[in-house]
Amino acid sequence: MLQFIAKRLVAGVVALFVVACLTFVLLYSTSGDVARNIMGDQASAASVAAKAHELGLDQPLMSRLSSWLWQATHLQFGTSWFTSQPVFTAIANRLPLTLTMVCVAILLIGVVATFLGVTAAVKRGAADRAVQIMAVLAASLPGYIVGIVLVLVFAIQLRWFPAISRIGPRSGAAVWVASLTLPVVALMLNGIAGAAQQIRSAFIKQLEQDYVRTLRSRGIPEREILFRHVLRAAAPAGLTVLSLQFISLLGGVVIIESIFALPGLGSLAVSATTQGDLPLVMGVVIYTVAIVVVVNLLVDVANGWLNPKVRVS
Amino acid sequence: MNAHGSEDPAEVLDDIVGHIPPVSATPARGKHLLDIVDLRVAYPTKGFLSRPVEVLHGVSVAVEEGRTMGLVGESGSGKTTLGRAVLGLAPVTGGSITFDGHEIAHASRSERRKMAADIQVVFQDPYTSLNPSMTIGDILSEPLGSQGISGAEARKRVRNLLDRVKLPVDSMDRLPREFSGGQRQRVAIARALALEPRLIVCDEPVSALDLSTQARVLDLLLEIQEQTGVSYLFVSHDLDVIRHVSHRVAVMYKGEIVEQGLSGKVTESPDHPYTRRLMLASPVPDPDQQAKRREERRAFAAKVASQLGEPAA
Amino acid sequence: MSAVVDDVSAQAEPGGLGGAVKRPGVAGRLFRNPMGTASVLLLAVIVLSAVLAGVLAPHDPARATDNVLTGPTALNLLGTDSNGRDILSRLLFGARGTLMSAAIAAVVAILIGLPAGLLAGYYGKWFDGLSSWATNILMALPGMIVLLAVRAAVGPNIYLTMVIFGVLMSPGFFRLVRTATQSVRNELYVDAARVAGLSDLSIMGRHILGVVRAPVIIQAAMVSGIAISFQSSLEFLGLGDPSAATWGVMVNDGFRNIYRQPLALLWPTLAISLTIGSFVLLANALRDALEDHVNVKEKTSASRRPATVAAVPATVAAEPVDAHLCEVRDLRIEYPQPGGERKTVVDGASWYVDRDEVLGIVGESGSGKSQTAFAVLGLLPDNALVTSGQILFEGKRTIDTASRRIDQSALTGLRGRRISYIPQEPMSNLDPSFTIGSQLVRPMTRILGISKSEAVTKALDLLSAVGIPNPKRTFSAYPHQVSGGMAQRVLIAGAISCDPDLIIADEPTTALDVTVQAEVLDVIRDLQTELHQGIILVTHNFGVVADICDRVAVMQNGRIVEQGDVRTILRHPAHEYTQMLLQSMLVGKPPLTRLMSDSATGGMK
Amino acid sequence: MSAAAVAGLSACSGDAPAGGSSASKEVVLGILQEPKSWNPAIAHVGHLLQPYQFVYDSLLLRKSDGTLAPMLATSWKYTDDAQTVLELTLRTDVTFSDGAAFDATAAKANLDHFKVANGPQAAMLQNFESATAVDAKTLRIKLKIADPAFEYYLSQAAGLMGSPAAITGKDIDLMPVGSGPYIMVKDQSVKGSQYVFTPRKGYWNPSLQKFTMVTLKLLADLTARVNAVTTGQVDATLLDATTAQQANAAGLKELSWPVDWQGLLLFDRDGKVAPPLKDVRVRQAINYALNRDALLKNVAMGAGTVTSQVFGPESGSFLPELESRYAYDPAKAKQLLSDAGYASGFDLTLPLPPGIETLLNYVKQQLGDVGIRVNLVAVPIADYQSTLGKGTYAAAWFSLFQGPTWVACNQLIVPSTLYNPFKSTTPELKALLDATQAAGAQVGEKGKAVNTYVTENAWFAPFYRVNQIYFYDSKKLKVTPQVQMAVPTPYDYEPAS
Repeated sequence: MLQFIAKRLVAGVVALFVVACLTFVLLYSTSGDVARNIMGDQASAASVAAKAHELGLDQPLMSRLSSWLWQATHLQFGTSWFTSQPVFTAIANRLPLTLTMVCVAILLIGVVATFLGVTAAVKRGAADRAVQIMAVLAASLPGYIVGIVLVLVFAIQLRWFPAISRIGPRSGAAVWVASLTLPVVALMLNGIAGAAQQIRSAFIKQLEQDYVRTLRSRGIPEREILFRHVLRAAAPAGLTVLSLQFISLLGGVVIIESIFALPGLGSLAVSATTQGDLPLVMGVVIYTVAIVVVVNLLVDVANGWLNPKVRVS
Repeated sequence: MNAHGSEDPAEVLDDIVGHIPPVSATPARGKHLLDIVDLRVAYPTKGFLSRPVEVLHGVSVAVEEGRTMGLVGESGSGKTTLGRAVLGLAPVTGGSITFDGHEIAHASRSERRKMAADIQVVFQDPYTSLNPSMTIGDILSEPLGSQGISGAEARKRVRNLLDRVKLPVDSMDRLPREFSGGQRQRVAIARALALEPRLIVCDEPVSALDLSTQARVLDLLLEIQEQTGVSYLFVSHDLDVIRHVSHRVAVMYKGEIVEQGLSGKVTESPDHPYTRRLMLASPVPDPDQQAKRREERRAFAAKVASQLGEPAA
Repeated sequence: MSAVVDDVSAQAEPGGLGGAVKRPGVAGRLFRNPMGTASVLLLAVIVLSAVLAGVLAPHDPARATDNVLTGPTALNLLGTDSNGRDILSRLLFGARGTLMSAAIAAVVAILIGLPAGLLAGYYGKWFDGLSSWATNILMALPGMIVLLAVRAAVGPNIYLTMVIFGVLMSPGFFRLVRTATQSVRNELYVDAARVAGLSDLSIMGRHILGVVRAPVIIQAAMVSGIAISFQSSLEFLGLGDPSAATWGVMVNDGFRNIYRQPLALLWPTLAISLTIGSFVLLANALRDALEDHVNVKEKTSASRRPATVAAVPATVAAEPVDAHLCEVRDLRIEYPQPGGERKTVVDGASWYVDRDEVLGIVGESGSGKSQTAFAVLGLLPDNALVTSGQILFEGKRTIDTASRRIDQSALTGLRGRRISYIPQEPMSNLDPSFTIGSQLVRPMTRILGISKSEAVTKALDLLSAVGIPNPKRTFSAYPHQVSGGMAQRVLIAGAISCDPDLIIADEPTTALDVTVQAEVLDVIRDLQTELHQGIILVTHNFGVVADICDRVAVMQNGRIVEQGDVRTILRHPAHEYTQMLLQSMLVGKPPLTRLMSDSATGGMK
Repeated sequence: MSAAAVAGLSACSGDAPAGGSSASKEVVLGILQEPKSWNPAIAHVGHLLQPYQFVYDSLLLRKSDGTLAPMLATSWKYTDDAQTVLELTLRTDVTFSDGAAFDATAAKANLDHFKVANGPQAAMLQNFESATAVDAKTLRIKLKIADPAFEYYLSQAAGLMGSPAAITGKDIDLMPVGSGPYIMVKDQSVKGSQYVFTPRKGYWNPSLQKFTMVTLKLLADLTARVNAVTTGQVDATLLDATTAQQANAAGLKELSWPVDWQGLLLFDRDGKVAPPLKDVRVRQAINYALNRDALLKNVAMGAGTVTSQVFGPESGSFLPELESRYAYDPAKAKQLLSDAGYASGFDLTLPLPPGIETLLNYVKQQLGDVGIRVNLVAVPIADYQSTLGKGTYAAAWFSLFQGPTWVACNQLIVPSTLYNPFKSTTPELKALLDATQAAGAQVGEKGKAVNTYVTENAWFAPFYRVNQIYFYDSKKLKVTPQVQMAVPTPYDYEPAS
C-alpha cells in the first residue's frame, strides 16, 4: 500500500513538472509587449524597455524556465506583473474561497447524486427516466446560463441572496453562507445529474454481479445487500466519477466566480488572462493542477483501500 | 498460484505428482509434419522491470502427417499456449518449432502469411471467434483474400466450404448471431479449411458446446481428416474427447509434458500418476461403474499420499 | 423454426438465435427511438440552417441599423441586437461559427485519440505506456483553466482555442479506442484473422475500426456538445473574438444588454442549449441503440429478483396429503420479447424432490433447467413471467394464486433458512470486498439468530467440514486469495451453514477442473449423507448425474421429457432425446469412429 | 427601498465592525480598476488615481470644477519670466502614517522618486529638472523648459506625497504609507476584491474625513456593478447609458458629465501602412462619412455630445465652431475619396478591443457605405496599447480623457507620444506646438491654433464626448463629479447629512 501511494505520488510530481514546463513555454514564448501594457500609454519607450528588463523579458526562454522551476521548488512562483503581489500570496488569498465552494459542491453532488443514482438503479422506471432527463437538461445548459438565471431570480427579483459576493477577509459564517449559496447551487446543478447517471450505471453493473444473487439466496435482506455490498462495490467507480467532476468544477468555478464577482481563483484566472498577467496565469495553472493531482491521489488511495487486492498485498 | 494454494487437497496432490518425472517420452515414429522441441514460452508481465512469467518449460511434442496429436491438461497446464505458439500467437523464448522441415518458431509476419495456407486454427469459443459484424461469407472469404483469391472464385470456394461443413449456401449473407453455437463452430471449421491446410490447431473446439453438438462436431472433424488427410493438434481438458479423436496423446501439467504416447495406452492405462488421477476423476455415465471408479480414485489418492508419507486428503 | 437447424441447442438458445431473424441495424434502432429521431432532426435543421443561412436569413447579419435592441417585430422576427442587427439572421449565420468550433474540437480530438488509441491498444508496449501516461496528465487538466492559459498566450483566436480544446478532449477518444481495441485484439476472431495471414493494417481496418466506429461517434457527439459549451463560455467571459459571428458572441452582447432587452440574451442561449441538448440526446440514443441487442441477451441473466406472475388463471391443484419436500407442478415461465411476443423458457415442467434425495435436472443449454431452479429460489429476473403452475415447498405454495405473483413473503422465510443455493461460478459468487469469514458469518447471525462468536466457531467447523485444511487462514482471507476449488468449497459451506432442508446446486462443478470436480462432488455427497437434505442438482453432465444423483429429470426446450430412477434413465432411456444424449457420450465408444448415426448430415427435429 | 435593509444586513453580518450610530457614515464604492502598486509613483489618472487619494495627499488640490487649490502646498508661484522655476510654500503640521514629518525635503524626495520610479505617468515630470528644499516649508522646482501643465500635474499622480522612507522600500507595493485622510486596513483588503480604509487619527484636515469607513469594491464587470448598486451592495459606482434605466428604476441618483472623447485616431498621416491616409481628403472623407448622431444615439443612448475636435470644452483651446466641422455628409465623403483617386474605395484594418464591437460595427457600416471597407481584427485588451504604439495599424479607435491644452497636446499630438506612432508632424504644426508650450498663461489661446490645425487636417476622426454616468444612493451620500476625470475624487463624496 505504501509503495502504491509512493508510486502515485511520484507520478503526480512528474505530471506537475511536465505541465509546468509546457505551460511556461506556451505562455512565455509569445509574450512580447507586456511591459508597455504594464506601464501605460504615457510611459516613454525607454521606461518600457527598462520595465521589460526588470521583468526579465529580455532573457532567453529556457533560462527563464529553469529559474522559474528553481523558484517553484521553493514555493515561489514570481510576482504578479500588475498587482506587484507575490503569486503565492495572491493565490493563497483566493484559494480558500474557491476550495470551499468546490468542496461543498462536490460533497453535495456526491450525496445527492448517489441518492439519485441508487434510486434510479434500484427503482428503474420513472425515477430512472427522471434522472436521465435531468442529466440531458443539465448537460445542455452551460454554467453561465444557470448562473445568470439564479442571479436574476434569487438575487435581483426575490432578493433572497446577494447578487455579488460580500465575502471579505473577516466575514462571518453568515456572510459566507449567504454569498456562496447561489454560486454553489449553480456549480452543483451542472454536475449532479451527470454524476447521478454514472453512479446509476456503476450501481446497476454491480447489481448484475453473480454474488448479489447468491447473497439474496442466503436470505440477506435487500437493504443490506444494497448498502453494505453493492454500494461498497460501486464506490470506486463513484469516487472516480466524483474526481472527474471535481476537475470539471475547478473549470466551472471560473464562470461562476465571474458572474457572482467572487474573489476566488477562477476570477483571478480570468482577470489575469484578460490583462496578460502571465506569472499569475502560470501560478493558477500550477495550483489547480496540483490540487487535481492531490485529489486524484486521494481517490487512488481510497480506491486502493476499498480494493482488498491492493490493500492486502 | 495463490497464497493458500497448497492447502487445497487437490493441489497438495498436484505438488506431489508434479515432482514425479515424466513417463515414456518416446519420440513418435512416422513422418513428422510438426516437430516441437524443448519449447519455452514466457509472457511479459505488467510493470516496469518485472520478469516475464514462463508458462512452458521446455516442451517436446510432434504431430505426424494425417494424424491427430491430442494434448490434454487442466487449466493452467499450458496446453492452449502450446497451440498458440504453433500459430505464432505466443512469444517463444526458447526451443524450436519445425513445420515440414522449416523452423517457424520466430517466423516474421510475412512468413506467417505464407504459412497461413498450411497451418490453420479452430478456437474454443464459437461466439467470440467470429466477428459479430461480418457476414459468414465475409468471414470465410477473409483467409482467401489474404492469399489473393477474390471475386467469383472466392464465392465459389465459400459455397464449397459451406457444403463441406453441412451448412446451407444461404448462410453466406447472414451474421454469426443468427446461428447456434454448433453452427458457428462449423463456420469456424470452414474458415480453417478455406486454404486447405495441412495442420489445424484445434483449441478446445468442442468444450463450449452441448453434448449432442459436441458429438456432431467431432464427427465432422474426423470426417474431414479422412477426406483430406489433414493433421490435427487437438487441445482439450476432456480426456474422453482426447481419447476419441487422437492417435497419440500428450498429457500436460504445469507447463510440462508428464506423459505421452499412443492414445489407447495413455488414456486407458496411464503410467504417470497425474494422468491416472485425471482418468479416475472423469466420471462415467453409469452409477455403479462410477461408484467403482470413485473407490479406485480414493484408493489411488491414499496410495500416492502414503507413498510420500503424508495423510490422504 | 428454420431450415438451418442442425443442433438441438439451436432451437433453444437465448434470444432465439437459431432462426434467421433479421434485426434492424444501429441506424434503424436509433430512429425507432423518438429521442434519437428528434435529436437527429433537430441537428439536421441546425446544420441545414447554417449551410443555407445565406438563403434563409431575412437580413444581412452584419447590417447595423438604428433599430437597436428592439423586441420581436414583423421586420425582425426575433428582434435586434445592440447594433440593430437582425437576431434571427445572426443566429442562422452564427450557427456556422459555433458548429465549426464544435467540429474542429471533435475532429482534432478524433485525429489524435483514434490513431493513438488504435496503436496503443493493438501493439501495447512502450507506446501504450507513454500515451496512457500523457492521457492521464491531460485528464488531470481542468479544461477551462487551460483554455484561459491558451487564451493568455495566443489571444482571442477561437479556432486555435478549439484546436487546443480538441487536444484536451482527445483522451476520451484515446481511452475509448484503446479499450475497444484491446478487447477486440484479444478476441479470437482477430487471432483467426492473423492466422489467416491478414496484415495488422487490414485487421485494424476490417475488425477493429468497425467496433470503435459507433462509440467514437457517440463520443464525438458528446465532445461537440461540450465544445459548444466551453466555446460559448469563453465568449461569455469576453475572452472570445468579438468580431467573430458565433452564438457565444451573441450571448456576450445579450448579457451586456440584459436590462435593456432580455430577449437578445434568450435567443442565443436557447440556440446553444438546444444544440448541446441535441448532441447529448443523440449520444444517449446512439448508446441505447448500440446496447439494444446486448440488453435482450443480458436480460435473461440480469439481476434475479422477484418476478411478476402474469394474470393467467391457475389450474389449482389439490394439495397432496403427505407433501414432498419441494414440488413443481406444470410450471411455465415466459419472457417478453422486444417484438411483443413472449418466449417460453420453461414449458409446463413438473417434478419433485424429497428429503435425503438428490434430484438431477439434466439438459443442454437453453433447456430451461436453470430457470426452474431459480423459480424455486424466487430469484427470477425482473421481467420473467410465471404464466402458469405452482411451486410447493413442504406443501406450502410459494406462488400466490390470488395475485399470481411469486409469494416473496413466503420465500423470504425460506430462502437462506430452508432453501439454499450453490452457484456455478465460484469466484464471481463471492463479494470480493469482504473476507470469506464475514460472508459466512453474516447469514448465520441473521438467519439463525446466533451470536457473532458462535457463528465464527460454526463457520470454522463448516470450512473444515468441506475439506479446507486450514480453516482459520481461509476464514480471514479475501476471495481473490483462494483458488476456484477452494471458493466452491466455501460456497458449499455457505449453502449448508443455516441447516437448510433443500439445496439447489446450479452446475456446481462445471467451472472446475475435472480433478477438482471429483473432490467437490465428494464433499457434497458426504455432507448429504450426514445431513439428509434434499438436493436439486442442475447439470448437463451425465457423469456427474451418475456420480451423485438418485433420480433424474431430463429437460428439453423447457419440458421434462423423461424422469425417474437414475439407473433406469441412464441404462434404459425411453425418450429418443435422452437416447440421443447418451449416444453422444464418448465414454466407452471406440476411438476415431462416428458417434451419431445421422452423423453430421442434419439435425434432430 | 431595500437599500436600508441590505445595509442593515451588511452591518449585522460582520462585514463591518460594530459601529452603532456611525454605521450610516460607512460607504462602499464600486471601482473598475485596482492599483497595481501602492507606490504613489505608480498612480495613474481617473480610475487609477482615486484609490491613492484616500491615503496620499497631493501638493495641490484639484477641485471638482478643475480649479487648483492649496493642499500640502499653501501657495505656489513661478518666480521667473520663462516660467521654469516654481516655488511652493508647504504646510508644516503634516505627518505621514509611519510617523515621519512632511517637509520640503520629503517633497523633493517624492518628486525625485517619481522621476526615476518609471511609473505609467512618469512623462508628467519629463520637463522637471530638479527640486530644492530651500527650507522646511519652501520647495523650489526647476524645469528644463516651460510646462503649462506642470501645476496640474502636481495635483495629480506627480503630486502625491508618500513617506520618503517607505516609497523606496519593498513593502510600498502592498501597503500605502502617505499623509492622506485615511489609512488602508490591510487585513481586510484583498487584491482583486476589495480595499478597506478608515480615518487616520491626527490628520491635519479632519474636514476631508467624511466617512468612518470606506470600502472600495472591485467590480470590473458592468452587469455585476448594476446588480451590486441596484441591490444596495455598493453605494455608488460608474455605470453607462445602457444600464442607466435599470439604476434609475432602483431609485438611485444619476450624475452625468463628459470626460472622454471617443473616435478614430488616424495615425498614418504619412501613408506608411495605409497609403490612402496620406491624402488629407481621404482623412476628411472618413470624418464626413461618420454619422455621429446615430453613433451617439445607438451606442451611448444619446448620453454625450457629438464633436469634430479632440480638445474639450474645459481645455482652454476649445473652439465651438469646430464642433460640427465635419457634419454627416456621405456624398461629400464619396466626392473627396473620388478626388483623391479612391473612387472605388480602399481597405482599412482597425484593431478591435473587447467590448467596443457595437460601436465599431456601426463605424464599419458607415465607412462601408462610402466605400471604405473596414476589416476589424480582434486584439486583446492587454495588448491593445502596445499594438497601437507599434504602428501596426494605420488607424485605431480610442477613448481618451480631455485634459488641459498642453496635457492634450502631449497626449495626442507631439511626435513622442504613444498615440503618434508614425511620429507625424509638419513644420507648421511644430511651430504652433512650440508657441503653445511657451505661452504660459496664454497656453489655451495658443492651443486653439493647434486645435484648428489638427482638425482641418483631419488628424483624427472624433465621434463624440461620452458622458460618465455615475450612480449613487442619495439616501446615504452626496457626490459631485470631478471635471475631466472618469470618477470623482475622494473629496467629492460626502454623507447625505
